[in-house]
Amino acid sequence: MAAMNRKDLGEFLAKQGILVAFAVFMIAFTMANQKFISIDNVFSVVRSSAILGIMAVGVTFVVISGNLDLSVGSMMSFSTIVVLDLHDKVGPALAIPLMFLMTLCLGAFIGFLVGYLRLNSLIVTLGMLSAIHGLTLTYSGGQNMDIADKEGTWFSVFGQGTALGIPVPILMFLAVAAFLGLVLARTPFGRKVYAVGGNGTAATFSGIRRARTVFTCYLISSGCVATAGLIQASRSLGSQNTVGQGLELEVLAAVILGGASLLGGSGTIFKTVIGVLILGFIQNGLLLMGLQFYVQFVVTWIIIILAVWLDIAAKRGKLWSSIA
Amino acid sequence: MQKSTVSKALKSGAIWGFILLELIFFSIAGEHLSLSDTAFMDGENMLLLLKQSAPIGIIAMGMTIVMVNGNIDLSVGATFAIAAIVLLDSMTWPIFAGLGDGVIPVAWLLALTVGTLLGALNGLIVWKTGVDAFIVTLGSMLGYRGIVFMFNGENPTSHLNWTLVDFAEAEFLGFATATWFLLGVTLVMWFVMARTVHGRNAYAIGDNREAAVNAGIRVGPHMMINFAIIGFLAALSAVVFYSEAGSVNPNDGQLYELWVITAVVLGGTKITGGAGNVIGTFGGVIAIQLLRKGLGHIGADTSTVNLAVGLILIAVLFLDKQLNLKGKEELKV
Amino acid sequence: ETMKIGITQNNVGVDSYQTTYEKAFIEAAEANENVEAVVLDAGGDVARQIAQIEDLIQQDVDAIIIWPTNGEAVIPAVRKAFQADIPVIVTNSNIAEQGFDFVKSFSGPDNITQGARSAEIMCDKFKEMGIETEAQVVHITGQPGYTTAIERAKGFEDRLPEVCPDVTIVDTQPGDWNREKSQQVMEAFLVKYDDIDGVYAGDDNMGVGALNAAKAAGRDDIIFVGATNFAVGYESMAAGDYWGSIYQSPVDDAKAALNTAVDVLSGEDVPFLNYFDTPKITQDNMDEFSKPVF
Amino acid sequence: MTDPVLRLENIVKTFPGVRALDGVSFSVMPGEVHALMGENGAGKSTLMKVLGGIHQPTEGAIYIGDDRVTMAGPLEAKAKGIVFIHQELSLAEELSVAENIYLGELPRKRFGRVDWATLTERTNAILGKLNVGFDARTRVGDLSIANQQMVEIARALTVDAKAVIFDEPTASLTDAEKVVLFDVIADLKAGGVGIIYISHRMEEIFRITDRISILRDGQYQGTVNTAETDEESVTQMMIGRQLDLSRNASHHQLGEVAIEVRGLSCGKLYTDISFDIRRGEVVGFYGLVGAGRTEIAETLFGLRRPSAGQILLGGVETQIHSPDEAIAHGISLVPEDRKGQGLVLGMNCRDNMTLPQVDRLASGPFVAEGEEIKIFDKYRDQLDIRTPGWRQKVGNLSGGNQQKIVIGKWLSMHPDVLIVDEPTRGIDVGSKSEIHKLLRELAAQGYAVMVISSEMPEVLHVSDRIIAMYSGRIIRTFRSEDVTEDSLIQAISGIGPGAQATEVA
Ligand SMILES: Nc1ncnc2c1ncn2[C@@H]1O[C@H](COP(=O)(O)OP(=O)(O)OP(=O)(O)O)[C@@H](O)[C@H]1O
Ligand SMILES: Nc1ncnc2c1ncn2[C@@H]1O[C@H](COP(=O)(O)OP(=O)(O)OP(=O)(O)O)[C@@H](O)[C@H]1O
Ligand SMILES: [Mg+2]
Ligand SMILES: [Mg+2]
Repeated sequence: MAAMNRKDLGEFLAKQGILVAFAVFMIAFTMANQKFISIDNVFSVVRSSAILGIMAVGVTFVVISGNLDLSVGSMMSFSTIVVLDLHDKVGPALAIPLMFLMTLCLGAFIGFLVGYLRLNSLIVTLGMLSAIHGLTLTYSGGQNMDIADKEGTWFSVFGQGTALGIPVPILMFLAVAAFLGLVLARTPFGRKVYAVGGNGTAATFSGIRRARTVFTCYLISSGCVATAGLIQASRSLGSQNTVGQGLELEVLAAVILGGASLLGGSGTIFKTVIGVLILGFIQNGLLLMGLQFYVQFVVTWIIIILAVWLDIAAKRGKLWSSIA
Repeated sequence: MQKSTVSKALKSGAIWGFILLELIFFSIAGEHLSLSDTAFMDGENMLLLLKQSAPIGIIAMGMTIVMVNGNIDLSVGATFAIAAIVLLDSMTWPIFAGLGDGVIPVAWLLALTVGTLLGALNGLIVWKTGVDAFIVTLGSMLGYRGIVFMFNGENPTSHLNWTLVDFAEAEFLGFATATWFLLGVTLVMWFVMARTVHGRNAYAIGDNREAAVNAGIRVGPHMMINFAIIGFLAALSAVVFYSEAGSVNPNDGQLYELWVITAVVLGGTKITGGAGNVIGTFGGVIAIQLLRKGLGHIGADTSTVNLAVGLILIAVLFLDKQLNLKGKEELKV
Repeated sequence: ETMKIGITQNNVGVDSYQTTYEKAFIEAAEANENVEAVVLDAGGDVARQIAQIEDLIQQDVDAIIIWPTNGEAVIPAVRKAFQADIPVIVTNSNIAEQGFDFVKSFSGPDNITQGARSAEIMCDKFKEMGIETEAQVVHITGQPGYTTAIERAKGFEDRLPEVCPDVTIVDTQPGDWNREKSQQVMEAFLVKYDDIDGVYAGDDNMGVGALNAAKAAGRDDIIFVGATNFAVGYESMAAGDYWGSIYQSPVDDAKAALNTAVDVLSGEDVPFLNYFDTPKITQDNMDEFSKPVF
Repeated sequence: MTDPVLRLENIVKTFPGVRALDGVSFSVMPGEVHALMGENGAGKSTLMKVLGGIHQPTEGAIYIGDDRVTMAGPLEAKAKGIVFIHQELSLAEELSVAENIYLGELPRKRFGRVDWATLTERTNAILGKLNVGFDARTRVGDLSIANQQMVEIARALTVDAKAVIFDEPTASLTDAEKVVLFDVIADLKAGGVGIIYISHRMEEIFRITDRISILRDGQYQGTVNTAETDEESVTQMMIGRQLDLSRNASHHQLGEVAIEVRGLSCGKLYTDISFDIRRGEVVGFYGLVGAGRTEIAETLFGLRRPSAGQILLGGVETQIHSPDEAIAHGISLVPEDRKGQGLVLGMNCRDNMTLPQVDRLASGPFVAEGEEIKIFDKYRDQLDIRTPGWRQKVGNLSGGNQQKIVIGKWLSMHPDVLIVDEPTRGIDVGSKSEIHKLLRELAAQGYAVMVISSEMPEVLHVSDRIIAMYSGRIIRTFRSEDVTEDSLIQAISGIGPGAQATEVA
């Protein structure tokens, strides 16, 4: 009997290791500071995680398809700067679609290079990280971009508004995650993404257009980046050129924390969302504890490794790896 | 296979052609755009180039073996900073006060030891937990950086020892100290990877880990050694550089991992492991340094530099792809 | 005869102060027909900056201007320039004393004084409000490790107890010169502390980020004081949301650096420490200043 | 009586949800070739992995000589004189042949240097014995699959082995290399080495083995002397029924030409290929390694661009640029490399099987999962695929069952033209005959079937016509009534129909 129970628990942990880890952190932080779990704080964490989260959802597609996207941070800066600039020039109603168009073009360019030309995605997106930053600086002349009339624009609704008492960024995050989660889990396209990432050659031999699939993943990723940029811009109605700098690694950390393999072929949107929330709540929890930022660095390190370790240890049913 | 390694390395990859293109471009463009009276290809300038390639280059040699091994190390920048702090700080420790300049080798040794241990720690975690190296080192990139800040808060750690500076600035046969270290490390790593059993096993593990396990290679300790090597080299790079600079900011070394990886991949090392060599990496390092130097030489502004560096990276990759096309007969997968 | 002046800057593109500085420097150099400028950017990397100094020495420029990424690490490179008889001018943030022998002059703002002045602005406001005996302040610093961030923080934290001994600084976290990061930090502060009377941010970008967080949380009784008055800060001040800052013009900064170099090359006597003034700016006196261009 | 070199007692091995081995015992004598037989998934490879130190047994004991041993790892197994030639290629493609053969035990000089001279010398000596056309320095990735298999086999000769395990060594070898392999085995045997030989090919078993042990569903069925038994009774022990192993005699009614190829060439890979396949017809392609058959199939499937010639489908010239176009034109290809080209190993069985048709299986915007499960169930039953359920990852299936998933995947597409490249590689006799029967049935239903195989019995068994290829060219086409084994062998060795073959019955 006992053995049976342990086996069931083992199987549960194997499937939900990351959720368990999440629950453990939440309880630990709540015990350290009651305010941690207050509705205000939860809203504020999820709201600021929304930007990272939406990007992570997009990057999940790219990672499952067997590629990387390190350009999302500087691409987000680009979207933010562009939409803020266009806001005053052509009005928000036109600025938003124009910004999406421009960001999608960048995504399409990367998708073309990685999907159709089959260039290595790490280097391509590393290159684009730098190139898009240059583009943003050229576009803005290196200046901060600010909306002139901050009080009178409806543009602020995406970042600052609420609907049904819930902040709009959270709603957008949920909507994007739910929609793309369904796309990935249930549609033929989603299936192809897994196949291409799992074994691109076999996918090709099965009649899947690998290049197109990868291309579409980058389009999705850049679409998510544009959405994140929109929220970012709307949240502060002004921005620096470096607003997204360094986010690419945080995004990647969230995706991996969620259990997606860098080799491609595995991962889910739901788990990525959990990964995002873990990162968001760790950061917030440590801040509330008043730890020095560098102690936060160290603790984050330990938590990331513990969480991933727990996850894979549960999957293999053994704590230590079997590497000889 | 051993005799042809060098020539094969030279032939493989577009990197050497690209370096040539860079040299030609910057020489010609420099004539028109640069304010400098000396030519870009000036001998002195090329010697400087080698010296300036050292900080990234020394680490890149370690990254080559780690990546060939099928892993990656994102924490090298932070290890670099920690080693620098140990180097500079330990010279001021009271227990070494009696040593005079004799403290220098002690400080070097301490820094190198710490670097090696930090690398080995990464390796140990990868080995024992089975967590992917990317994640382990992404974590320690953060964690080690946290340790850097713990040393001295946000303040730089400094100790200018002019004896050390003079040593670091010395030149021997025209090459600066840093250049000698870069060349030495390249040679040693070439030897390790091309000639030793450990090096060949690194290829085997990166190429087909299961086959290596089946063949009885002890993959865990092997990978740990390679992480220790890159930790050592990150520390060596710091030791060489900060012997001259004498002060380290807690932010130093940030983004080094990206530059190092870029150099290694440009040099033809496969990201998935199993293929690559230090001679290609050397080319990659030189190519990047040339690019930085050249863009400065022709007076490109920051946004242009960013744009150019990014697009050129992609262009090299594209070029490499075209050169390696097997022709129309190739299977379209 | 033309003067060939090389400059290696800290990290252009990180914020609009540095970008505006670069532009102003280039404009000023172009305006002066006797000057040819080689403009380089170290991208925040000390190794690259040292390489650039070596390159400039190798190119045999007439003078080198350095915006140090690290005030000590560049000293040996500066010594090389000194040994090659190339005068070195330090701009914006100074190098360490050991290097003073090798440089001709420093031109830039006094960041410690700036921090101190911010403390005075805040203290005066508290006194005006009558809360100087119990006020609680949170402090958002710039990117860890940056000289400017360190000096401003030091100036502020040393000066505040002198002028307002009963005001407490309850928490300090970095905002990385980043508006969004600072907004997140402030959000957490607002959850953690029910009573915050003042926020000091290492620059106005971060100050405005914190202000956004406070506004969103409906806490509008907080006094915000920053440094380096950016256009956003100025606007928020005009709107009555943001109390004060330090007026510092990158254009002045750049021009001062170039002029110092030109003066040195023309053989004129220049003072070794060439601080340009960075006055206090608050809602009360902001009409005296034009809106910053960056 | 001599003592066995190696003895296994009551070995049990369980995986989550699977009892792969259930109390297996048998022993190997010195100088004996001991066959291990059983259906796909019977547990043969697992048993050998236990012996080779790759898996630890859940229960049971291993004896070498009289000593009870535990094999903590592959190196230890090797140190104890047990060499394991894997079923799935276990090679590092970027390394040279020599480095692969001595993987894990490269000869050393001082300072940990590789002793290249010794390495090359020893390797070349081994390669000489194997009579292969490449040398120690060749990069393994540049070799054909068959030659890669020879590299694996070469590993058996590197040490003084007490026992050598060959797990389906001939699965990707053609007849020429098999001969070499059998010589190697004979040599080892003469040297007193005990050999465990796993294969699904009856003719090999009866040609080279001394005793046969049989597994069924992880359980030991018994051991028989090869000389005292026959195919039928072995098959009976393996699967519990009898099989029809005759050559193809029946012909179906042929319909119109489904696919025709005229003067097709692709660079140096193959030249001037012309043939047609009618509905209801099975055409076998037989040839040596590198004859270019696979490349023709890949061209028809849109994976290669022909440099000359035409492809006509139903009489209409058609350009096929990609596999999805090929599929749309009713062509299916069961590729030869199941791990690399056939399957996404990390995906479950069902998803692998329905992969080419996910777009068609949509209900609304989503994949119709119920529909998929139906398809999976149908082919699992039809092909007798052993798996705990559709959720199982394909990577955890036995080699033969993996192959069946690939076949099921393409059968479920109901193609007009079905191309199968080495369809029964690694498949047990029972399923093999099922697949052969299936291919015949498909033809009867009006499919045009192209079978590429390196196994002569297979070609003879299923084909209505046989096309013999040599070095990228079609040498001769036989009708199944006319073909003799000799004329076929001559044709694939490049000897045309003009030369007179000596008839030996
Ligand atoms: N790592 C594993 N995890 C789960 N199940 C496994 C694993 N390895 C093998 N099995 C299962 O064990 C059983 C025996 O597999 P094995 O590979 O030994 O068969 P086999 O006799 O070699 O078959 P074949 O002739 O097809 O190669 C199969 O049902 C297989 O699915
Ligand atoms: N002797 C050889 N040495 C090395 N590589 C070879 C040799 N012969 C062929 N190849 C390579 O192998 C490929 C063709 O081999 P392959 O064995 O797949 O052809 P095939 O006619 O389909 O034979 P089979 O189906 O029996 O494997 C070609 O791409 C060629 O590069
Ligand atoms: Mg098997
Ligand atoms: Mg073939």
